[in-house]
Amino acid sequence: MPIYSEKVMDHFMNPRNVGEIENPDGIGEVGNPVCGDMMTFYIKVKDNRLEDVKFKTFGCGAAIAVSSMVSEMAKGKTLEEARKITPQLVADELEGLPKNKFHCSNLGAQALSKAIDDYLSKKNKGGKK
Amino acid sequence: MPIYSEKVMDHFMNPRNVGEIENPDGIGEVGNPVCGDMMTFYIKVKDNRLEDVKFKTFGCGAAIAVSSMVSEMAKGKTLEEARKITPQLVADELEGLPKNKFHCSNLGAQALSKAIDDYLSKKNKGGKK
Amino acid sequence: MRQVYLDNAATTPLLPEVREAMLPYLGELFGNPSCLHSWGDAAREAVERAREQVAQLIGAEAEEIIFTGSGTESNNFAIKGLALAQQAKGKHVVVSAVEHFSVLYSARTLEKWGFELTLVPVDKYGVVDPDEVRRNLRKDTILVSVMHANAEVGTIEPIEEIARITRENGILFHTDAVATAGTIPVKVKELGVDTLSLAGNQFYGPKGVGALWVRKGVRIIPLLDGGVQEGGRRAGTENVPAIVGLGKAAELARMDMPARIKHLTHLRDRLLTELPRKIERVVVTGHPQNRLPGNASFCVEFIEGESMLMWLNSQGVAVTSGSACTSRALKASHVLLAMGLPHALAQGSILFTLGLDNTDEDIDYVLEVLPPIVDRLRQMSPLYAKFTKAGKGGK
Amino acid sequence: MRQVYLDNAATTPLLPEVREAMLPYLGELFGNPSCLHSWGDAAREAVERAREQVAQLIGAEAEEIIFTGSGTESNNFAIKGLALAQQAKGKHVVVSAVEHFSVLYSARTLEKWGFELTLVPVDKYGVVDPDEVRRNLRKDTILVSVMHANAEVGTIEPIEEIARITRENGILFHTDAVATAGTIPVKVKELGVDTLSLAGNQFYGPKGVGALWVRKGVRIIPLLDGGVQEGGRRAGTENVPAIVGLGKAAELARMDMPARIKHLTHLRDRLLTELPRKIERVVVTGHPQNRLPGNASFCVEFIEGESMLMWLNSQGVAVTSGSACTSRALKASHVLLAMGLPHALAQGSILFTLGLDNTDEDIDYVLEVLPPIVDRLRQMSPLYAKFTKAGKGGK
Ligand SMILES: Cc1ncc(COP(=O)(O)O)c(C=O)c1O
Ligand SMILES: Cc1ncc(COP(=O)(O)O)c(C=O)c1O
Repeated sequence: MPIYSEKVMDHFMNPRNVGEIENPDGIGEVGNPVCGDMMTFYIKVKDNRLEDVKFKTFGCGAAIAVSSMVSEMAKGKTLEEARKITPQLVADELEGLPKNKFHCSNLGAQALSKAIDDYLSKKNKGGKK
Repeated sequence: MPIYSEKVMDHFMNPRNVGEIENPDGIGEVGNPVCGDMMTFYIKVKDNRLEDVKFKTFGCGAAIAVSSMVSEMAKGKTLEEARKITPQLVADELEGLPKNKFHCSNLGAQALSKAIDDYLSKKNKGGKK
Repeated sequence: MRQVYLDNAATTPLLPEVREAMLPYLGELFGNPSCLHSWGDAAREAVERAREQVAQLIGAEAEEIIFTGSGTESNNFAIKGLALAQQAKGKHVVVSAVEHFSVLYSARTLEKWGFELTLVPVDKYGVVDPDEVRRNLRKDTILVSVMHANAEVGTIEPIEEIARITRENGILFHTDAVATAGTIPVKVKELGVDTLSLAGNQFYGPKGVGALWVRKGVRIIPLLDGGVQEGGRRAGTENVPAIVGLGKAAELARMDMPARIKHLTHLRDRLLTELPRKIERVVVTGHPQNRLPGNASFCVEFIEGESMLMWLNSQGVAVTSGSACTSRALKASHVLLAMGLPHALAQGSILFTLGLDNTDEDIDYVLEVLPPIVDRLRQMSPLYAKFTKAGKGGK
Repeated sequence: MRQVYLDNAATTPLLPEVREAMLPYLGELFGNPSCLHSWGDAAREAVERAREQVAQLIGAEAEEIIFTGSGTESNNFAIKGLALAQQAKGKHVVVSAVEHFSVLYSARTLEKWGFELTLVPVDKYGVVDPDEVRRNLRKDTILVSVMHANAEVGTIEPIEEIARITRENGILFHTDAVATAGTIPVKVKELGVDTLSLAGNQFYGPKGVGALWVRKGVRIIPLLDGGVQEGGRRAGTENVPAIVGLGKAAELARMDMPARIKHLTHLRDRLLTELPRKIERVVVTGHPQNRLPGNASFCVEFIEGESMLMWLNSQGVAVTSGSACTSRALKASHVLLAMGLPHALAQGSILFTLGLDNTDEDIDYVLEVLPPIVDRLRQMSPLYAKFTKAGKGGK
């Protein structure tokens, strides 16, 4: 009985969208080494849609799988749709997470949200795009 | 690893000198049902020697074996010699007793001693023999 | 010589199926369930399966089962852990006078920690009167513990009725079901208790493992501090093979229980009725009907239990006298004394506890070998001498 | 795929000889050692033989050995039992900051019971400075506990020196030797301690059994109340098969120890020297020389331990990260933090603990599969990205 579902293991071992985006439209960083997990999300926005999403993650298997899953779920969505990716939805898509790892799905959704915030604040300031 | 030595088991299963003596010269009773063991020793004295020793015992394996051993050790001894049968000597003759059964060897020596006391006090009173 | 094991209350042999279930975990599948690699995964899976099996036996949820190292540990855990968790509410604890030492002395330890203890008496059959429990409850009573059945005299206690009273009063109720779980039906919801102990070696499972069922939501302070095993409530590397064995034993017990009860009850009833016919002045101890299916307990007048036990052993028959096996105290059983038996009679206790392997021939054999042993011992008993002198039967 | 078990600190497999020794006690010889009949006699004999074997392993008297259900239980028993027995004398307890949770949280429980606790720090290798212990002693200090070796970083502590200080001050000293007994020489007289814990599953014996050695004359309050098993100091039916297995494992460990140490040290030293050559920015944790023969522990910069563990597992290699196996807390190991490692580095902990079955080929395999895993994880690590951007090696 592995602690992780097959889906989690798949996303952990073959994470989608790993990397950075050059000149991203938004960056979201959450976590710190004290709590054990750190995620950085990079987004590219076009016509209010997440054209590209990438991430870098320092953390446990769940943290990596969550990052991958969030990136996959977010890609192609409008910003409003992307905001609706809740930790529970992420965990469900991953076919469950161990109780003590649930906070990772929080982090994933937060990081994405922060990247969107970052994009919006830059847009408001700079009027770019 | 039985709790009792072979010697104890032998005296327990084939106790020597079980019974009562009719018109004994002395009787010694010790113990009570609360403490778990009761012994009654009967002695017949001739020329200051224990001509016969018999006992009845209610109690555990050790109590019965001790009674048997004491009776055997006492028989034929002078009263003074019989007084020297200490609990330790009885235990040694039995090739040891479990720690929590050592008190039985006390009881055996006491019962014999009491029977001798009884004989002596009767003698002093009645001047008989 | 015939070998007849009639001491199943002390411990039972492993069923072959139980041993088979355990063996892989003494071999290849040796992992530690807390570990995150494949060895750990296999061990964790085994432990969680066992938890399901134990839960099913007593009609509980798997997550309510905490594995421990013995029935004794389960009882210590329950009594101390519940009392410590509740001490802000009150410091009065009520237990029956016939509890197993692991409950009784845990409660005595609570006294040393500043709790107050009330022992509830029993009647001559060893039954706790629920009204007695009620009368002993106080404003500051936080815990009641009454065993489901007493292993020494077989008496089954009115747990449901007592639970109704504790529930009405908002007081936690622990029951020691070590003698009943896996032997007779034990359903936590029907019993209405809050915590319940059981042990593997009482129903053909392994030694070194027990469980405490804790109703969801009931707070308990751990007895063993350390790692987060068992949901943080019982630290220490899990004894995986034993837990697997307990699970298997629970599954088998659940399936075979009616047949087992029938078999044991038949043999027990033969002993209960035939032994007193063969030997004069023998009394049955415990409740005449409402008793464990495998328990036939007696007191034989004028002689002492251990000497009977030793003689029977020399004839290949294994029995216990009083609580000899756990106390080795030289005193008469606290259970028999609580039932009002005089000391001398209580000393003559002898306990036959039947197992699945026993046959009618075993009973025949006991009925054949015991009477001459009793005779022999009575011949050397000063109490018997007094009795016969006083005019046999004249009593 | 190659299967390489490198998590022997979590638990070891049973040696075949140990399993063989246990099997009869899972079969015919199922008796309860407290019983006075032949079944009990056989079980008692087995337990007492095991007691001798364990005593010999640590140079003690058999009667000083108390069998328990785990290393955790032994530590809880020692810390709580010694403190409670001494509380009239004082209520101050001193333990090292790197103790196993079973010691640490037992000491925390003592705080709840009104005791005061001082944690003694360690240096960067995890070594307790005896002078630090001395400085922390008070008039009312009644107990000091420092582990013999830390299983997580392998560091062996200067127990003899600390014992000299506690003895001078008339203070009891417990050592947790769960990681050392059966692995390196442990002689209670040389160590000079008052109590010492050990556990079977650390040296190819069974789970579900441990022991506490208590120097003759030292008073300790039982953790488990009940029957008079283990001289009245640890109640509950003895786990006979496991105790027999522990005894056998102790005997084998005593005889084979030099050869085992040689084998393990060789493999360990290969890992300690070759891994840092294969992977940049890896640090060895624990003492460079004075460490357990089978312990090779590291922190790998920029990545997290569990993800390495999971990847290694997919390649058939079982390891542990930090104290993952007993804590599953998501925080960095308290041991590494106490040694002064920054959180991020401590998160990258990876622990190889070698066993008798491991070979040079196992080490070759690990050295082959781990570097690409580290690479892969670093490629997705934001910390590694920052490091490389800041100018690799420029640090
Ligand atoms: C009713 C009851 N409770 C608890 C126990 C304790 O079990 P153990 O000695 O296996 O820990 C027993 C043992 O026979 C028992 O009969
Ligand atoms: C040093 C030390 N003490 C105590 C323990 C506790 O052992 P267990 O979990 O088997 O009870 C361990 C476990 O690995 C340990 O390494």
